[in-house]
Amino acid sequence: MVVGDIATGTEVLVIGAGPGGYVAAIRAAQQGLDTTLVEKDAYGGTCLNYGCIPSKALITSADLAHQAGHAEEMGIHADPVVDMSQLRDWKDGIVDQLTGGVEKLCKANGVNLIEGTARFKDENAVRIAHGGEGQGSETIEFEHCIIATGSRVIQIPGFDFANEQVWSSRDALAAETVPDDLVVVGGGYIGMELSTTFAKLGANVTVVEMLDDILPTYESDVARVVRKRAEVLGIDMHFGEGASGWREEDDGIMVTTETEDGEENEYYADKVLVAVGRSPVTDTMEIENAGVEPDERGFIEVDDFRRTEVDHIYAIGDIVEDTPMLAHVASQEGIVAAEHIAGEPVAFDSQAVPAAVFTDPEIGTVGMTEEEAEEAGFTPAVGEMPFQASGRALTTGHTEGFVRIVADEDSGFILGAQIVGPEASELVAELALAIEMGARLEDVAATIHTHPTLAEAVMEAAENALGQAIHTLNR
Amino acid sequence: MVVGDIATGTEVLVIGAGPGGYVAAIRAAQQGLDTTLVEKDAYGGTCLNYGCIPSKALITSADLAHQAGHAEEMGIHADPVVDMSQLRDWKDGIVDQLTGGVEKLCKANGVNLIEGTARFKDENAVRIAHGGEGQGSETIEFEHCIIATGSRVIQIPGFDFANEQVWSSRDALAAETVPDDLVVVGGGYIGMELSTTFAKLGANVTVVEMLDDILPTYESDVARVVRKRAEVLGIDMHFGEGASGWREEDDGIMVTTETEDGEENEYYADKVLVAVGRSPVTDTMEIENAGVEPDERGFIEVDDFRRTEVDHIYAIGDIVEDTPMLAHVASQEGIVAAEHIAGEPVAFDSQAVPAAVFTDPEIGTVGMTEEEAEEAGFTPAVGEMPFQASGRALTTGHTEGFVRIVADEDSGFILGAQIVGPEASELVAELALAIEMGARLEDVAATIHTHPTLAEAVMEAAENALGQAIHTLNR
Amino acid sequence: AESGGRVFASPSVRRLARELDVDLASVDGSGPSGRVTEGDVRSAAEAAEAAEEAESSRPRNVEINGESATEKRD
Ligand SMILES: Cc1cc2nc3c(=O)[nH]c(=O)nc-3n(C[C@H](O)[C@H](O)[C@H](O)COP(=O)(O)OP(=O)(O)OC[C@H]3O[C@@H](n4cnc5c(N)ncnc54)[C@H](O)[C@@H]3O)c2cc1C
Ligand SMILES: Cc1cc2nc3c(=O)[nH]c(=O)nc-3n(C[C@H](O)[C@H](O)[C@H](O)COP(=O)(O)OP(=O)(O)OC[C@H]3O[C@@H](n4cnc5c(N)ncnc54)[C@H](O)[C@@H]3O)c2cc1C
Repeated sequence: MVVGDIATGTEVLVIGAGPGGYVAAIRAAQQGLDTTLVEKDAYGGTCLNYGCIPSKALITSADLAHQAGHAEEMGIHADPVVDMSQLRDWKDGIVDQLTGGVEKLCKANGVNLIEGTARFKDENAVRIAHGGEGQGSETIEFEHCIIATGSRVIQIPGFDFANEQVWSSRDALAAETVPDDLVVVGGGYIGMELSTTFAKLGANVTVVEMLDDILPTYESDVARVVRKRAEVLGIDMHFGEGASGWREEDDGIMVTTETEDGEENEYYADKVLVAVGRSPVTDTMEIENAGVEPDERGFIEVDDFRRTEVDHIYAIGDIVEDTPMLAHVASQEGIVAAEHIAGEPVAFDSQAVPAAVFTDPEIGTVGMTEEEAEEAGFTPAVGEMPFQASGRALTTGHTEGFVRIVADEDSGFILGAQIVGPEASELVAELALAIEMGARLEDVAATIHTHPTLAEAVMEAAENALGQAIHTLNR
Repeated sequence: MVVGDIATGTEVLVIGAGPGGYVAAIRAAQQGLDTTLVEKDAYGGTCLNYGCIPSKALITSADLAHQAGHAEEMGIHADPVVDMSQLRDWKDGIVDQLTGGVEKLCKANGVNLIEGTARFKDENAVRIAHGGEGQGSETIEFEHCIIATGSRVIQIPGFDFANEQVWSSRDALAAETVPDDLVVVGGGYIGMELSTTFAKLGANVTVVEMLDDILPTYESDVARVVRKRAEVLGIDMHFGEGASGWREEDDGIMVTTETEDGEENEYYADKVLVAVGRSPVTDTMEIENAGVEPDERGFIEVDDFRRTEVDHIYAIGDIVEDTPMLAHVASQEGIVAAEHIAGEPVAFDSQAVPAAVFTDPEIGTVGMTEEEAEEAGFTPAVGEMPFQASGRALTTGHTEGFVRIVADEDSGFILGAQIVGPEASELVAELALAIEMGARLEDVAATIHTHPTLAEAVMEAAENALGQAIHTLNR
Repeated sequence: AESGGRVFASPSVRRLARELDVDLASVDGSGPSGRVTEGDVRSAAEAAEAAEEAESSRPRNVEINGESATEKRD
């Protein structure tokens, strides 16, 4: 045993302080369990430091400046200039405030905090290597462990993030200046959020996507609304092309792509952002010593209580097989794991996992699409309300998109919703609750919705599905 | 009988095409009833033409320009100028689109439209006087009538709206220029929405309110958030003063006020906006001929189905006693009346009537306050989440305010919510559904809310009431 | 209580079912369209408990004086 390696014990050890881990730790402590949280980098994990939060801060500023500069129609004349260093300070200040808050909340709830990298010794102990050289390590013995080590960005051959011209999403969020020309590899949600942001900040953005549309996990009429708007924003999108490499040019770089048929294309840029996905971090903590075996892609299989094959070891968040890699899923899984350890009658049984994309306009979805409902054996009743017919949408100047609700024809139970349009990320909350509660179309239609709001469109979509909409023609 | 006065019959006659009347007419027609809608002025009533819609259009533009001009913190440098005539065109275009839409929707659903002023002949017929001189009139006999004649602005002694210096809300919304100095009489929601708008458009705004706070129908800590922000916007508020008169000055006008103790004050202005409330329009249609008698203030008493004392005559919207004068209440009452006539098992039994104020920040409330819950015999469990602790709020730059949820301690049933802060008008929708569904704190807390959204604050407030919030310290 | 292979019940009712060890899928929902309510879960739990009690208090099928004793039923 090296100097400083004293074994201490804890009822619950949580590894990783992202939105999965810190929430799990706080809830475990709230349940009266002696809880220790170990983090090697920064409280709040990917989400608060390099993901959700900094991206949304940049999106807000870019969007406000862009909107104000393009609102002649509503009488506004302005030529906004964005000072990137001020914007970065603002964004960093928010991150600091939130990560500081996480630390405080952990302490206030009685969570023991340890900085360092955890590696399993066996199925009841980890060794934690502290930060820098010679800072030693310690052993923690645990009764229960919750692994919440999150994910890392996927690197593709030929695009090494070590090069300053090659950006990961994290690099993009820390950008000191706006590149004149930016190539974005990958038209998924992170790629599209950042493309939109940099386009609004003034970059010429080219998106290269292997599949035949952006946002391939969404229905094509949903993705279409975002694609059309991206075109208006001047984003140049190329489908069916994979990035094959890049080389330095006089003044910048040339990114090369290849189609399936071997046709090559070249795009000039200052930076290339590679956003093709994320993979779970399960290969750096000697997890095999604990007897837990990730699948070939690195994900960990869990049961309804987020237990791994080793009963007292739980896994949550981005490392979990089958649930989407989203912060709020990580947090919910953290709550389930913590409460299950405490003996509460809990399970991860959410009927409705909402997801949002903060593009322009936003996307918010929850539950089943029409197709999924059919596959599950329902006869779907579908209702829509275009924002074009919403008084509130008109008065905000944002009228693209629609609310769609999918329900079961026979029972009326709401099964899912797809929203693309202004505040879609917020509007989806009501429908998530509706699904969890077992609400029927009638319930949403009979609930008074404030006028004039975008949320009225949710009510209208429900009425449309019932064939009794007031503000749209019924199908 | 004058020329052109031919009596026709209809199953349902609806008087007034505001959000009460047009919705009632469309729903009645959807139920297969032969329906006639008569309107003397403009489709959409006060709401679409002189109320909700034009006010929200002005608010959006004023807010966007103001925000962009005050966002140095997030790196935005801009000096937006608002061209009022362009803004008016935009606003008028929206109104035209929506009122045109109402007309089209009525026709598409088979509603007969008549332009003219209805007066009761007896309890089964109205005479309708058509528009201009010599356009004649006609008599309509009805089996059922739904009165939806709405409200008009209240005029106070000494302030005649015929003077161009004295503005009603309608005049303010049609303003051709922004006055340098504006006195607003009345700190209710219409007064405060317009004060905020004109302050953001560059006017020096003084609010004079008889009571001791703005927004007196809201809890003081809710109103306080708006008042503090109004102060930052430079709005000068004076409480305990009633407007007593005004006189012309060299270049403008001088508005005089009086306190209860008889102390006088004077405020210089270009215009004075009087926004002290609205009163029902029930005195111009010879309603007594139908046997319906309004109360001394002009409101009409109705039952659960919105029937007046005369069984086949219904009243809905702003003219109804006891329900708030709001567009969405008018619409819901219209639906209830129409379906009741059609024999549907309907009633106005909403547990939760949401209301919003589009100030900066917004207010959204629904159901009971803590005090009301106590008065109703519940033991309230109350939870709060300040937006200051919301990651999404931080990234939007709007962190004032909070979400408060009031529930019944024993059962956990949610009884009400008060939200003041960004998008409060939208966020309240989830809680209205929660109340209507009989959801418990636990249900809202267990529903996954997308990260990062403002709606997470709703979930956090529910968790806070349960003593298990993650992002706030629990009481 | 199932529609398309899914039980409709609120999160608090689902939690209660776990707490009382009730299999939601086997409960007949009395709510709208068969939604399972708190009351349904409690009744199911009571019924299960009663059945269990009956099971444990049921007299064995013993021979008394050469005659087979009848089952006790409520
Ligand atoms: C640009 C971008 C934008 C995004 N936007 C959104 C969004 O808007 N909404 C959304 O829901 N999701 C978003 N995400 C995804 C979201 O960030 C993740 O789903 C979420 O962070 C997963 O949480 P987690 O707790 O599982 O892991 P993480 O947040 O990745 O946290 C894991 C933590 O574990 C630590 N760790 C790892 N190994 C060890 C070890 N051995 N010892 C000690 N500590 C260790 C890491 O340092 C890290 O802090 C975004 C992601 C990116 C990259
Ligand atoms: C500035 C302002 C802002 C507002 N903002 C909001 C808001 O944000 N949200 C909200 O919910 N509410 C708001 N309101 C209130 C809202 O406008 C009213 O509650 C709503 O319009 C009431 O609807 P109604 O159908 O009862 O009456 P109205 O909309 O007033 O419609 C009545 C109609 O009847 C017609 N009529 C009257 N008498 C006759 C007759 N004898 N014959 C034929 N036609 C007749 C009138 O011409 C009118 O068109 C606002 C009001 C104002 C003034």
